[in-house]
Amino acid sequence: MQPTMSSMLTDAATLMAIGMLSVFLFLVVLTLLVSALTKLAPMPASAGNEKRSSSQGTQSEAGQPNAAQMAAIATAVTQYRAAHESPARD
Amino acid sequence: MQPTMSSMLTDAATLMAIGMLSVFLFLVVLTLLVSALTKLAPMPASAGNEKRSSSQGTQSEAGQPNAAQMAAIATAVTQYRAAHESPARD
Amino acid sequence: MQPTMSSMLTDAATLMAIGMLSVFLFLVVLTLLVSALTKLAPMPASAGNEKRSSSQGTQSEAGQPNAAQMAAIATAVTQYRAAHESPARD
Amino acid sequence: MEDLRTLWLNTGVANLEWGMVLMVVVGAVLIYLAIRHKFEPLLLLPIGFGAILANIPLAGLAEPGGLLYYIYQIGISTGIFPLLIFLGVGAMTDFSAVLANPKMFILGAAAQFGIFATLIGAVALNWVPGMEFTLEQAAAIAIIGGADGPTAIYLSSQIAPELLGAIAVAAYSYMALVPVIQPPVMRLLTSKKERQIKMQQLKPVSKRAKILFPLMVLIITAFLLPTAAPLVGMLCLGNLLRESGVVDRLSNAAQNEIINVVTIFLGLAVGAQLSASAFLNVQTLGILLLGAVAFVIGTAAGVLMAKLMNVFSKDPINPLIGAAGVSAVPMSARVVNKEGLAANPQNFLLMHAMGPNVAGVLGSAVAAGILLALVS
Amino acid sequence: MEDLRTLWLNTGVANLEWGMVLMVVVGAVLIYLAIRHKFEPLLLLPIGFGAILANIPLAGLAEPGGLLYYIYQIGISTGIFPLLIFLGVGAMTDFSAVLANPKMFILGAAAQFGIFATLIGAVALNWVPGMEFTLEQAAAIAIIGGADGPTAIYLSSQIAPELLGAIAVAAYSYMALVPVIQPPVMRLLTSKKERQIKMQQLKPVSKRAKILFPLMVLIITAFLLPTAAPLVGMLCLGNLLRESGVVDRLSNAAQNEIINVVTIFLGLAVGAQLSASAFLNVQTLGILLLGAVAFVIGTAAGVLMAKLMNVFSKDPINPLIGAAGVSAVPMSARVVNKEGLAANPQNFLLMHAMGPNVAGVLGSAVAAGILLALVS
Amino acid sequence: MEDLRTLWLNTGVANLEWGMVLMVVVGAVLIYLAIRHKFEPLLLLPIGFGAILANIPLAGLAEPGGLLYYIYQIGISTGIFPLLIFLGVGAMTDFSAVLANPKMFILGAAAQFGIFATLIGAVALNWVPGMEFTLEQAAAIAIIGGADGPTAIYLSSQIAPELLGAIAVAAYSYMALVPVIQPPVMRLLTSKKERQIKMQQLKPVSKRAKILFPLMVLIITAFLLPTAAPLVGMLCLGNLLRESGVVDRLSNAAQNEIINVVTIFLGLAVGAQLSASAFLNVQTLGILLLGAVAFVIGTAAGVLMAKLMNVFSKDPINPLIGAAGVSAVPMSARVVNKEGLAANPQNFLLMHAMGPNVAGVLGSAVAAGILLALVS
Ligand code: NA
Ligand code: NA
Ligand code: NA
Repeated sequence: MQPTMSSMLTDAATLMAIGMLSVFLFLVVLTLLVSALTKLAPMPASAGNEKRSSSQGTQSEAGQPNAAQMAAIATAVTQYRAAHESPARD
Repeated sequence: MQPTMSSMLTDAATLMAIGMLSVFLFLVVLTLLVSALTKLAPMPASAGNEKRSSSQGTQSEAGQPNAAQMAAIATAVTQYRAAHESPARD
Repeated sequence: MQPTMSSMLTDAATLMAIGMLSVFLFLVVLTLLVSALTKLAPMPASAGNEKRSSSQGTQSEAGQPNAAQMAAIATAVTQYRAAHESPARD
Repeated sequence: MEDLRTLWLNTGVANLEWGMVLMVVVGAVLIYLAIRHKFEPLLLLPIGFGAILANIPLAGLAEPGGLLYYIYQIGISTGIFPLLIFLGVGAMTDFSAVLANPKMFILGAAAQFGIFATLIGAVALNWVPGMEFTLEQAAAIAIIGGADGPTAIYLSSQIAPELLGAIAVAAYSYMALVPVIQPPVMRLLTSKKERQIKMQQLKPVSKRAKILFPLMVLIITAFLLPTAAPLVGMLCLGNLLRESGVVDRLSNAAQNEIINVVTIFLGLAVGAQLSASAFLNVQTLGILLLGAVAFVIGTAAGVLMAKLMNVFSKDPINPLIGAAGVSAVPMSARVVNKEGLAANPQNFLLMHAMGPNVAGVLGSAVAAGILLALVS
Repeated sequence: MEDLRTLWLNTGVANLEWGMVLMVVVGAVLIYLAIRHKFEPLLLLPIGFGAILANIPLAGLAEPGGLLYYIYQIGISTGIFPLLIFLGVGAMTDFSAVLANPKMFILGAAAQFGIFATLIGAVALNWVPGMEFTLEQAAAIAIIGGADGPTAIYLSSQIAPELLGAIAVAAYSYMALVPVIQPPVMRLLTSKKERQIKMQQLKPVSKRAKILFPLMVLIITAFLLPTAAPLVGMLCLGNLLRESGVVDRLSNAAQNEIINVVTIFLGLAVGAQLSASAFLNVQTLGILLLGAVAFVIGTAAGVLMAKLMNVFSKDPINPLIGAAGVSAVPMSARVVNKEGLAANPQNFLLMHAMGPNVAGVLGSAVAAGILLALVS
Repeated sequence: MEDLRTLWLNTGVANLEWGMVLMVVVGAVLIYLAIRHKFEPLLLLPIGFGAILANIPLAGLAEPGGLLYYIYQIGISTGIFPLLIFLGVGAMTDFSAVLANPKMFILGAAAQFGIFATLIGAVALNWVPGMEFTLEQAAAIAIIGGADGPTAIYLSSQIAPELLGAIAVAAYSYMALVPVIQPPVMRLLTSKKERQIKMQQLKPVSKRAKILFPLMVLIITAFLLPTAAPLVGMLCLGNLLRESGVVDRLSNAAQNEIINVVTIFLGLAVGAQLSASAFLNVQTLGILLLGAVAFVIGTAAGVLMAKLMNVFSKDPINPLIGAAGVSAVPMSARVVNKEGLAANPQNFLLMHAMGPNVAGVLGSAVAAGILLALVS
């Protein structure tokens, strides 16, 4: 039952060869398909803007914040997170 | 063991009759009891205010925000949500 | 099989004696070790500041907010929490 | 060489069966509908993905020892997952609209006619060669007319688990198609004048009434229809967590953590039931057909009952709101609102339609209880 | 006709038993206390609801195959749920107050006298005709005096599961009644002058000490009392997640997702143990009586030990804070604070009382370990 | 007296074995590394704590009926926990970097050479007296080279559960040591000029490509390597939840609730495998040695492949980014960035290194699938 040392080494070597081959095969196929994919589904010119405006549309009508507001916001979020993370037994 | 077609249809028809009757019975009973309930537990005049003030009491002493603050707040929440939703592997 | 009343009472009394002894033993050992611990790991003078500055470093470059901003922030967080807690079926 | 052969025998290509390929396509279509057309994406995306995973040859994800098998055994066979979804639904549902106007419960009852009429239809389909439904199966199919996903999954898992996949897919698909299925029926059965009827503003409801309501529903269920107690009980518990105001932590857990996590697993496990042998047959066609019929009949029954009530009611009732009695919360209430605005741009029916809408959730849970009592 | 009869036989009315009705009333009372009087609502509301669900005739929610049965088997029989609650409690507890003044551990030990005295009381109740408690049952009842819900549920599930429902109800009820039970005992045993004693401000504790503390407790437990290791271990793990500062994600999960979700299920499953045969008997009266006695004795022992320590201590100790040793975090610390302010409007004892309070959590877990070792 | 003796027999001191003490020390060291040196604290802290809990004498936490036993049986034996972690990892991973430059997949493949070379090494170690590894064990050890914790735990739980504890500890420790292990290898194999190479800015990737990518990976896996379908499938599901944009609730649940809760339990259960008999032996030394070798070889293979690709590529490729192919997301990408900046203060390689980095996650899951197919 117990395999000999040399047969195990042969098994391991075969495994290495087949394994690396398969990994490369798999990821090369993936490379080709992803290349095709990114060509078939290219980046629309306005995608970046579209995303931003859609998130604005669903969440806020407030427009772009000015610098002062931005500072307040950053602090608010920081504070909120700090408060959120400091646990209190209730 | 296998029921005949016509006996199954009779079963189904009986089921429909009893089923609809029961559904109506259940929901009519509910209608009557809810009518009684809403009469026995009427809306107190000041309930809305009470709720608002209690939530103020537990959460903030800051009073009502003005329009400028509101804009900052809306943006802050938007930003926070966006940040919260854009996941980062840590 | 059924123990007699008096033997059960003796058992319970023994249990009380041993139990209270053990509880005290455990917590006295803990008292001594904690006393040693707090002496071996004393409070560093600057620990409070260190903590604050590190959280600043990772979370915000915005500096300390002024009073007006603080008001806006408090309200923002209150509003955010209220929105977060008022559940909406989506 | 031996190893290469083993590897080849371990590829999907070497073990491909057409049924599996077709089911992967079915899964992909569900995912497409979920993402592109926003067909109930919270459920149909995991269901579609589960269908693909379960049909990967050799992977054995849906067989004993596989992830989807465990999830199914733990959460679906036992009925636990649909009940937890109901807990979350209860915690997310505001019953104010129906408490302010309790007559709306009647509309939630009428729309369940879609369920029971479909039951007869399913039995009648036995005349069609190749289609054969037992009474249990017919009942499980009929519940699609309740327009309530977890109710359909729960009932189906208890009395006809072999049809679970097809029934769940049909239920969620038609719920997504409510804006397509209901309007023609609504317009056919109402005149423009009826659709223009404005309804009186709803009175506010006291906090105490909102707290006592779920307890009252639970007690009525205990007295009248205990077989509906699991579904109705979890709905009421969720609603009590919400309305009591003293356990916000638990209410939020039910509305968020529990329902989100369970939704992923429920979807995957339901999708894993979509094997070729269970889905690619003539029965599935029957289920899809009957599901559509059920929605149409339920909508019609709701509208007609609203017309009848309008005759006798002191306050005017717009018959459109009867359509919301099928539930499909909040989709059908939105459809009603849209149709109302189409007839009269000042006629906002949304809040009025929410009454029959949430009543319909209770109505179909009650109908499921009746079917459980009489059929199984 | 046959169907109508089947339906009738499937109603709750046709299967009503008086015991069930009474248990539904018990459940409703618990819910009332939870919502109206805010009696530990996070637990008593689900427990009350579980009691109602379990006593709906025919629904079988607490029988094999039912939701509450599964939850009980998975989470309570195994002890998993109370241990997960302890994980969350550990993550929510700040031990600074007791680390700053380690003598407070002694007060947390003294208050456990309530547990062991009640053990004798429970055995003595065997003299009362109709009341019979084994030593295991007596120990499970006695732990109510620990004023710690999950500890009581854990111990009871391991050595006297047949009393679990009544013990859990008594434990949480008396924890809610701490502001009623404790003040008279505290006033009886202290003079006004003693209650006016001001204590020295606590020193801050280093982060390193806070991190090492849970590990030290774990090691002591491993050496001295391994049977307490599950409870104490999970408490320490939660606290280490909290204090380590490097795994905030996990600490938050323990404090929120895990504890909230488990609380709902734990409450339901505990409530499902409230069947008429298990609850409506003279034993329950004994348990309620003994529970109140346990709280009184525990409070008295804590206060008296504080008086004793005040005699020998260099720094003054206000005897009131001994009462917080029963745990019931943070309720009894608040009661102490209120009594202190009543004696001297400038005397804020809250932080000083938090020491014995969190020490009491450890103390009762240790007591539970001793009972497990000696009784089971 | 009898009771005192019982209590003494129930202390840990009376039942102490040296192996247990040593394993408690091992657990404490892991916790120290996690807290003090931030060695993968999310995993190593619970693993260390689990090791201590499991080695408390008499407590039986890792034996049948104990908490850690249940968690192991439910989550690790079944493979459920590592798969749920992969779901969360998928939902947290942005594949844009590799989609923008698909050649990076090749680097993710090359770095897996560390796995297969280590496999031979593990078998060769059988020459060392006292060390004996079966082919299954060798494969489970080799996967440490994948630098991916959940993959290692999953594979090990399926083919060599007796080594699970040591393998998990080695995998996470070396992932934490990436900033120590990789830089010397990277510098040895590259010239300063190569390290200074600037790469072209990545193009943005369309939303549609991001949505189709996980589905494409799933289909390729189904066709070519179904044994990798559980791991790759859950990764793809998580990523689809993330990118679809229609199920944010579910994506957030996968990234937060699910992964946080599972991480606590996974860590505890893995730690509970660290018993003295399983960990304190010469095999563990071999595993630790082989793990380090695997990381070195994987890093070297990635860098050399990048050099080779740079020869043939139109656009310049900085060989440093090949090192990120071992995965260890995002640690090794950060190491690459740091080395790049050391060579040229204007050379920001972070985004370029993220490509091979996330490709490496897929690569090691594929390697695990191959080992499952050929070895088990
Ligand atoms: Na419905
Ligand atoms: Na206590
Ligand atoms: Na990898």
